Amino acid sequence: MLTHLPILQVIVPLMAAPLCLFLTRSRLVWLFALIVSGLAFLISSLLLQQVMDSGTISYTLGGWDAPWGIEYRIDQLNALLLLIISAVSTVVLFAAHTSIQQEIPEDRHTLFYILYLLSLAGMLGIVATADAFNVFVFLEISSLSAYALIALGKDRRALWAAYQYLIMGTIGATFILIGIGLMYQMTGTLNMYDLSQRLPEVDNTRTVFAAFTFVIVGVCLKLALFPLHLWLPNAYAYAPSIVAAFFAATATKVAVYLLIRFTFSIFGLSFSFTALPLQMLFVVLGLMGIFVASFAAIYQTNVKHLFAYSSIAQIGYMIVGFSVSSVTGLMATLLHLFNHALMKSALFLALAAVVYRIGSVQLTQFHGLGRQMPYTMAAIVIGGLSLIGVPLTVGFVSKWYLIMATIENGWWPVTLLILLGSLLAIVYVWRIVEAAYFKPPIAGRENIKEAPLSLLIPIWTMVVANIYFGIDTRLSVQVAQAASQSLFGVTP
Amino acid sequence: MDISSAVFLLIGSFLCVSGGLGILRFPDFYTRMHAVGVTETLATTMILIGLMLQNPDVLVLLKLVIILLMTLFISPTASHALASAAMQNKLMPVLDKNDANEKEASSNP
Amino acid sequence: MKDLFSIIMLLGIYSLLSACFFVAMDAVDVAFTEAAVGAGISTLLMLVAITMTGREENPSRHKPALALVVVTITGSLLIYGTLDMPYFGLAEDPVHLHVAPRYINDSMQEVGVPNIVTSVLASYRAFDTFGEVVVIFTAGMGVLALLSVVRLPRDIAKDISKIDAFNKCMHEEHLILRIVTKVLIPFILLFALYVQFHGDFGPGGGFQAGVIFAAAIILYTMLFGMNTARRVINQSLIQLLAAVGVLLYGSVGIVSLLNGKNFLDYNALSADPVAGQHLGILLIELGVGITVTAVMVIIFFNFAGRRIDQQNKENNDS
Amino acid sequence: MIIGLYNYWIVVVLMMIGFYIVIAHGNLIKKIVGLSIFQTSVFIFYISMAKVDGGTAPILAEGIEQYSNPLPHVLILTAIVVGIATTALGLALAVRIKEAYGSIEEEEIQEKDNLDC
Amino acid sequence: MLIAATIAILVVMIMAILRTIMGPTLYDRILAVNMFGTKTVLLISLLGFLMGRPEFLDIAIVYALINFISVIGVLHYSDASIFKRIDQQKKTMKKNS
Repeated sequence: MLTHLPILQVIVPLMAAPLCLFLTRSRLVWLFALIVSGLAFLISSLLLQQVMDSGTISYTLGGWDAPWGIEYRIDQLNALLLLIISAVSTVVLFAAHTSIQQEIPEDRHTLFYILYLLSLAGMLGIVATADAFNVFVFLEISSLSAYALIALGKDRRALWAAYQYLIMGTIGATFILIGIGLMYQMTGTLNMYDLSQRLPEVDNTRTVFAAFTFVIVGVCLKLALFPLHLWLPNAYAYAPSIVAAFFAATATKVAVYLLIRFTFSIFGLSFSFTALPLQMLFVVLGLMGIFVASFAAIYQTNVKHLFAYSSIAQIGYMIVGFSVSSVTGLMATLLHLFNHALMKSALFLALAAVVYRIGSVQLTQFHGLGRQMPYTMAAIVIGGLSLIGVPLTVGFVSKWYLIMATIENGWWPVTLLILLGSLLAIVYVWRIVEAAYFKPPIAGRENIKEAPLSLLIPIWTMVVANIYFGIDTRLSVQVAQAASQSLFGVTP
Repeated sequence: MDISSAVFLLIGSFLCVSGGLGILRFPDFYTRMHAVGVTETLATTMILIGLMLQNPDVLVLLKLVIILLMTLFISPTASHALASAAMQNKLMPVLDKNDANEKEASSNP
Repeated sequence: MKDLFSIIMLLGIYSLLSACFFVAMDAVDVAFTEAAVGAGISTLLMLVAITMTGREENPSRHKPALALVVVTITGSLLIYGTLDMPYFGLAEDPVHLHVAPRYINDSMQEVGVPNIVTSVLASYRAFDTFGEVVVIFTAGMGVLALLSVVRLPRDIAKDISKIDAFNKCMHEEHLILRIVTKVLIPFILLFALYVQFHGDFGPGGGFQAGVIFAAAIILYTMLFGMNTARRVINQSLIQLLAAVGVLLYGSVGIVSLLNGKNFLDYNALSADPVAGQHLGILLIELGVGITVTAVMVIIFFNFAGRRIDQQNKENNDS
Repeated sequence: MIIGLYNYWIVVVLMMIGFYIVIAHGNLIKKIVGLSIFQTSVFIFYISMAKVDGGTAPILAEGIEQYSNPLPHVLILTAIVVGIATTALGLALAVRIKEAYGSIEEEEIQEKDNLDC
Repeated sequence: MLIAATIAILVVMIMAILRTIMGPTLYDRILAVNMFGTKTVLLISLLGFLMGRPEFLDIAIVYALINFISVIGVLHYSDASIFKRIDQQKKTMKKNS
């Protein structure tokens, strides 16, 4: 069965989703989904181990060889992504049962878990596949379920946010489809590896240039890169808390993965960074993203909005690391991918706990919560410190590598701007701390209790992971380095 | 055989075009409906018979017959439903010529 | 044009026209699907939706300037991209030289199905099709999550009494429509079955058959009323059917896994490879058909059910 | 060049019409109509690249040498399904938005949201 | 002759589209769309013969079916529904009982 791990990774949650319909009770469905997600986590850890030991795994679906059939290809990069997604999903699902009791009507619970599993399977499928068109199909599975999940939010603005996301997401997906079509037209193949072999022959044509632009723009729409980010804040802020936690930690990461995959593996490094002034463009957009989003975050009164804007800023860091286009830079991006997933899932889960107790995430409602919900607030503080990049948290590790990469390249101004961006993070995190610890509790709400254990356990799992991977960086750095080196074709 | 097929096709095309002219030129809904309803069934029949005479194999012939039967079934039914819907919602036929011009002018901004 | 109704009519025409184009371009399977989906189901769904959202577009305020700029940039980029494209229709385009020749030349020996589109869809790229079924399933679940109305047993009892009243007046109204439909529906269902199982030899297959099947049910629902249809087709049963289709597809893959072959490798299903392929394609097409029918019916019922629910609320208010 | 590429240019124009409707219009249903046009045009683009002059539909029959390329057909079959799925979900959202806001015009909805804040 | 018939049908299709755009009433549009659908059925059948592979007439059958269903659907869901009368009758029946 070990040889079938790549397909099992995707097929287990995919097949589990329809099975949920046969289970009737909400609790039972939750347990089942949790087990499935745990299984996916187990498979992804086994896969990572296999890949680290023996290199890239290829798995042909239906027994047809690669350019004719669909192939799954797991290298260090996907293995890392698979691990992040399935781990976050499992931890978040653990909290789901308690959290959705208050946020989603009873009769929608089963549907919630089905859509959640489908979304998980979609993301895993995007990451695992080595076929350009298969990416599109699974992209749509994950996005369609995402739209529906976001629309399950209580507030009516959730519907509007989901609709905007649907329009933007579909435009993005259609752009990707056009790009894939143009690539196919020039090469006659859809397999990623095959494409990377055949594209260099035609890469001075205008068609390939257009294909590249369309794919990049499409991915950037999904990625919420700075000028295309407008759908993201509302989508995260009004979705059910659990959904926000899951997507904040994974959805944009998948898009970053696609960006890396398309630029590095398919179009190839030399084409990607010469055809367009991509490097310049991405540095500027990334930095602008960091600053605009951080400033926007400072002025938010809704804490979910605040963290959503902070997500856009963090994507800016990833893009800067990506555009340095050196082994260290890419490594910083991958590390930040991993670390940001840890931070954001911890933070949004903590917000889920706040919603569970007081039903709102307005900053003014946070007054005095530092004493009333000490553990939850402590988690938010540690997550916030991690966002800033304080030593001993994961945030520090990735910022460190990012700064190393820019210095290596001699981009001093960029280094300075990154540090400045971190200062902005201090401001918005401080606003929460101030509200939670230095303001008296709101009158009439003295008897707010700490969140239940079923929420605290996942929150603190993530917080501990934040600290653990901030101190013991061996695993994350090793994998990120291996992945980055293999993408640059450097043999260690 | 070929000639007969050609004749049928020609008649069918002619009926089609006259139906099309009718839908464009006639003054109000009911007359347009009349033009289409009358020509459509016959035109379809003619063209399909023309195709049947092209000498295809049995399965194709069978399918053409099915299409023919379905059109004969469906198009009058659809016309009937449409006309009765229009009638029930008090869309009045235009009765004299001045009326027609006025109506076109008023409802065609 | 401000009237959404006519816009949707024109969209239907656009869809029919593009389907004609697909036929002219030799893509018969695609034309089949586009006709059933674009002109049929999607137009119907839009119509139901606008009865709930209102027909008129607000005439004010577009933001044409920015949009025009974006569209012009995108369009000129595409035109720029077309300049180096291989010319249309030449047999020596790269598209026709690399992967496709194997499908055209060898699929008969390897899969044994004359319709190459079916053999690519259901065997070479079967996993894409699995993804497609899951997409449809996702859409069904999404629509359920968004639109489903909780029906209390009290409502259902009321509905049953309504049906009886309805049956009485039914014979007086729309006699022609109802009788024609009654005659047609068995033929439509039969035709759907033909499309389902003839997909190996001609255009057609599970997806198209599923849509036709669903169209027949929708036709019935429109003419005989939601309540009658609800009595015939159980809501929770149809949801389970949607799941069954996906599971059937997936379990074909699981069986090949258990037999030691790769996922969806039909050669594992039988000692003779071609027989195995045949069996596999038959089963997965069946799975596709079941899911598509079920999901289309779910989507339509939920839209229409929501509409009836809204009307009832309005009636109660007034 | 004109004869070789005109087909693609028309497709581009169609795509851009759809795309323009999506971004310029404020009515939610109309946006979905635009999206549908946009996607259908992309399908046409895929199908036109599959055509071979003198070829016929890729269903094997005796005495036919030249077939059109079946692979884009397969891809588009999948894409059509994705398209209808998106349309259905988008319409469902529009219906819910109408219920919640009482309007399906983008600007009115945003005004109402601003009032809420 | 096949070509001539095809051209004739294309011309009629254009006329139908014009009528759909011009309106003026809803029913004109429905009528034009219905006519367009019937002509599409014919066009597809003709195209099959023109291309020398008439075995794909299944598509034409589907078109005929879909055309019928969409006309019924349009009538059902247009503002001026033919089914309104039934609803009203039902209401009066309820009142009476």
